[in-house]
Amino acid sequence: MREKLQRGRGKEVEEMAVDLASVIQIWLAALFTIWAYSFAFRDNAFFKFAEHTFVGAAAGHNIVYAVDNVRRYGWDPLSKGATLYAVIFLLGLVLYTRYHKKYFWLSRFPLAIMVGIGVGLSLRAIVTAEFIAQIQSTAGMKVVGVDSFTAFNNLLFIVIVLAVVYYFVFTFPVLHGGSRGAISTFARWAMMAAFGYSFANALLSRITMIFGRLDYVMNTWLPLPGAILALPLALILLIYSMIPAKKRPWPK
Amino acid sequence: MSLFVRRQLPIAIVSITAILVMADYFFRIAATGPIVRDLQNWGIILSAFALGFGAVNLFIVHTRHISKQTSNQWPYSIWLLFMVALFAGVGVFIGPTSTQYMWIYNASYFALSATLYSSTGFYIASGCYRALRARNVQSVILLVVGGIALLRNAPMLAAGYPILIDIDGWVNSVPTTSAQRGIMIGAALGAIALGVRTMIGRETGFLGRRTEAER
Amino acid sequence: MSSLWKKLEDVPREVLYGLFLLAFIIPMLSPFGLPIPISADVRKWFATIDALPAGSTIMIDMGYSAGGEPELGPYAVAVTHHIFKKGKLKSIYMATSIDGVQLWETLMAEVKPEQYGAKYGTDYVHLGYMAGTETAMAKVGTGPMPSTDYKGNSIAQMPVMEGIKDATSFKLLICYTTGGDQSEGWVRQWVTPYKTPYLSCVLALMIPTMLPYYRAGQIVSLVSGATAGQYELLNKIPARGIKSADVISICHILIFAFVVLGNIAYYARKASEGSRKGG
Amino acid sequence: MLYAGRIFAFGMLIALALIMIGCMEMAKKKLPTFRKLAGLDALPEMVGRAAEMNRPVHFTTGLGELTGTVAPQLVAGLAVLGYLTELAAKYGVKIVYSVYQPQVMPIATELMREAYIRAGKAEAFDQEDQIRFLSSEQFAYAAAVQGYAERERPAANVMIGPFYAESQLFAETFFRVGSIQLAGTARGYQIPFFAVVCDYLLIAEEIYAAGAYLSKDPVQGGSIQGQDIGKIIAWVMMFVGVLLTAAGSPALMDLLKM
Repeated sequence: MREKLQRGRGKEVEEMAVDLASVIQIWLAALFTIWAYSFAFRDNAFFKFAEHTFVGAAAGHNIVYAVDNVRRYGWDPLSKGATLYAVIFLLGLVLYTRYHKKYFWLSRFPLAIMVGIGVGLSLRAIVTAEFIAQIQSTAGMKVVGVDSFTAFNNLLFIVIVLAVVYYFVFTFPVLHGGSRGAISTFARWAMMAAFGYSFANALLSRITMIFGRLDYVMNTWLPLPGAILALPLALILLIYSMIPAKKRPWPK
Repeated sequence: MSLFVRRQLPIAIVSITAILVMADYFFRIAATGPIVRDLQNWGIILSAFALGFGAVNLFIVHTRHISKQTSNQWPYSIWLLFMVALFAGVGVFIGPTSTQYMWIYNASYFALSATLYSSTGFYIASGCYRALRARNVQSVILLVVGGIALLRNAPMLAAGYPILIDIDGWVNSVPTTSAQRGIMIGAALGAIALGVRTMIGRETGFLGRRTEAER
Repeated sequence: MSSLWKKLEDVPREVLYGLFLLAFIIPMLSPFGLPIPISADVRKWFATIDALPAGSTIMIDMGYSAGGEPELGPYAVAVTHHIFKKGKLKSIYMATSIDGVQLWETLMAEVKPEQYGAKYGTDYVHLGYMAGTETAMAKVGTGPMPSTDYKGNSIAQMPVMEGIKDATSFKLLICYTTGGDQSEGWVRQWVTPYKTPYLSCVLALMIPTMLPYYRAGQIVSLVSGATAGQYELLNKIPARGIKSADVISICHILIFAFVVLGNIAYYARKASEGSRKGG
Repeated sequence: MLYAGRIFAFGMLIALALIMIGCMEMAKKKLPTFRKLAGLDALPEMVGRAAEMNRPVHFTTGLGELTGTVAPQLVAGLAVLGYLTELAAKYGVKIVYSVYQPQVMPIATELMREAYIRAGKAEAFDQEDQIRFLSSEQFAYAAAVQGYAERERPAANVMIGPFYAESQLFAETFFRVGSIQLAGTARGYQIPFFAVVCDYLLIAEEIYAAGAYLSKDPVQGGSIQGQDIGKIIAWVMMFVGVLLTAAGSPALMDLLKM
């Protein structure tokens, strides 16, 4: 299976290599990858260049979809005769008065609509999804009539939920006085277990991502002609650019 | 009068909009359905308009750098604005799924985005090694749970020692889920409070800067 | 002796990063083919799709950003293969992530739906990116559906859209995402009001925060993109996920070794400092 | 008229809203008393350590805007900044605030100046040097903060606010240069990084409590008390629910399903 995989990759590269545009694209993507990773070692000019490219591209990409969505959901109905959409178009443009020294308050009206929708959508659902449903699920756990291992787990689960909710009560100090402080300590320990678990998962996440990029560099870029020579050159330049400007001969 | 228009009215709009959206969900009223559907459409169009803010902010900041010729920055600023223009130009005029757009997207934005976010992995790895030390009870808990999850997340070890999967499953379904649920209930109340404060005009961050009259 | 421990306690990051990189590169150069166990959550996800009756329609949210593609992309590829391979299912894609259109093009180029006889407009369609995240979910939920696809073509005549009005027309909801707004938003905007069965694929680091929903039955199966290799095994279509498994194993073992080393060095230094003070 | 299955949710939402509004009104007359927050108690010790070592204290609030949904986190961070600055001024320690959002600059300047005045050291405050606007781009800001950490090796680092991916970079870098750290954020995905690497931690909602406690703002304080009552309601419902379930009664479950 694995061999087939490797061979498959090779063929892909061959096919791609025919097309010059693809070759340039791969070179660029690979160099940007290397420059972006250099940040983990030290800040440098190549990273700065890569970062500015990224920020600019992201903003440009947002503009593209601003136009796309305004066209599809605003302009199309308007041009088909839904005149009410003219109002919302106007409101959308008014959003940009926020940059005007004097009339910036006009942008509060469209923002108020956005905020209002956001608040309404969130309040109506949160109370069920994140409050009642969680209470319901906890309250419905069985501690009797199940095997002893399940009973223990469920009991521990319930105790931790109760302790953590208790921990987050801030304004009734009497709840945390004296020996009741032990409840908070226990809650903190339980949360630490959860955080330790999350932390390890974050590492898994990042490893998978780094693999994706390194796989691209090694199996898509390096097989291209010249890449194997360009790699050490790129690395040397990178290391050079990491030397503080004062200590290197050129450029200052 | 002006304070009413500039401050009270926007807050009133927030409350009315939010109440409409909620009423449509809780009550069986025929009248609110179409209004809320329209409102949602408006919300999408306004959100789309707001997508341009990032570019405007960048434009303001970086034209300033360029005109002041900020050292070690202004050439990057020119390049950044060029990238904005390039992406916007190709995407709007040729199309966001055109060959040309896909080319610049994959050559720069895609590669960079995926790399930049994954680069934090180096810091997490280093943090693991430096900070996961058994110094006190809390750090022992972090170390033990983190260590188990690290071992479980290596597929090879999990296959060789299936007990790791069982232990990890327990950590996942008992302490992690329950602690997260406690946090979630607290956070849900926080979100509800934020919504309530916004509706009654006690959370006015969205109003932005204050006008003369409000000061 | 204590100076050696001190050094081992604080290995320079350049060395650590270098070793970390090697842990990626060595298994990539010569794969070991280490085994991969399949988790219950992945099996459940697989079985959920397998159990869908013919003619069911699935809503699929391309909710991940380009930054998360290396983790979520392989999983999305594996699931897409499965959906098309099973056949007789209709997929309606939308994107709550602004990268969801470009990444979908990449996804389809990798899956090649035509090899399963699936046709755009008949078996699947992409409604495009919709701004507003939860507002967009709520809008599609209440209907009506947008009138055009991601390229701006009218979808009214497309067979795939036949009978699709609102959230109740869907038998299943799938979301691949890098953002909590999306993974949690679907619970709030679809699962809560419409009880749509929901499969959620998120970054591994997001799993713990999503667990309370899972345990409360609001999510049918919750997995991380890092489990792509397991899905590929179930599917019998090897791809990027399986390739990454060796690297994941070796990297984790290396980091674990460093954690152990750090702790030993920490205690050894303390002990040697303590004995010096004592003596 | 109400949809079946949403009746209880509606009632609960209205009840919670009324409790919160009531608490905010009451807080105008008398601020609620807060329990001790372990993280905040560590601040004097951290500043004291900086004074002993004769090194600065670093503070930052992460990303996010004052106009967005994470604004309350930023506000909480700024309240801590005010308190921390006063402490630093008293001990004669230099405190540096790294800023991501330019709109925060005037507010922070005002806050810090007032703190120096309260400590009776108005002349010691150097605005240009102590409030540094770095960049409004995530990684450029992160790079600048890391550069600062490596150069000046502050004795203590305090991070409260809405943090994103930079949390991992900061926590590791300041740990490596030997800073003692207090961190807090309500952004769930970032808490674990702070929990593992930092010495003191404010978990999620704790940062709002810290902010309200330090700023003595009745709206924030009252709001937190209202939420607390909500938590007590949740607590009692779960407790009673478990007992009822054990006794075989579906009463509470039926109520919740209404």
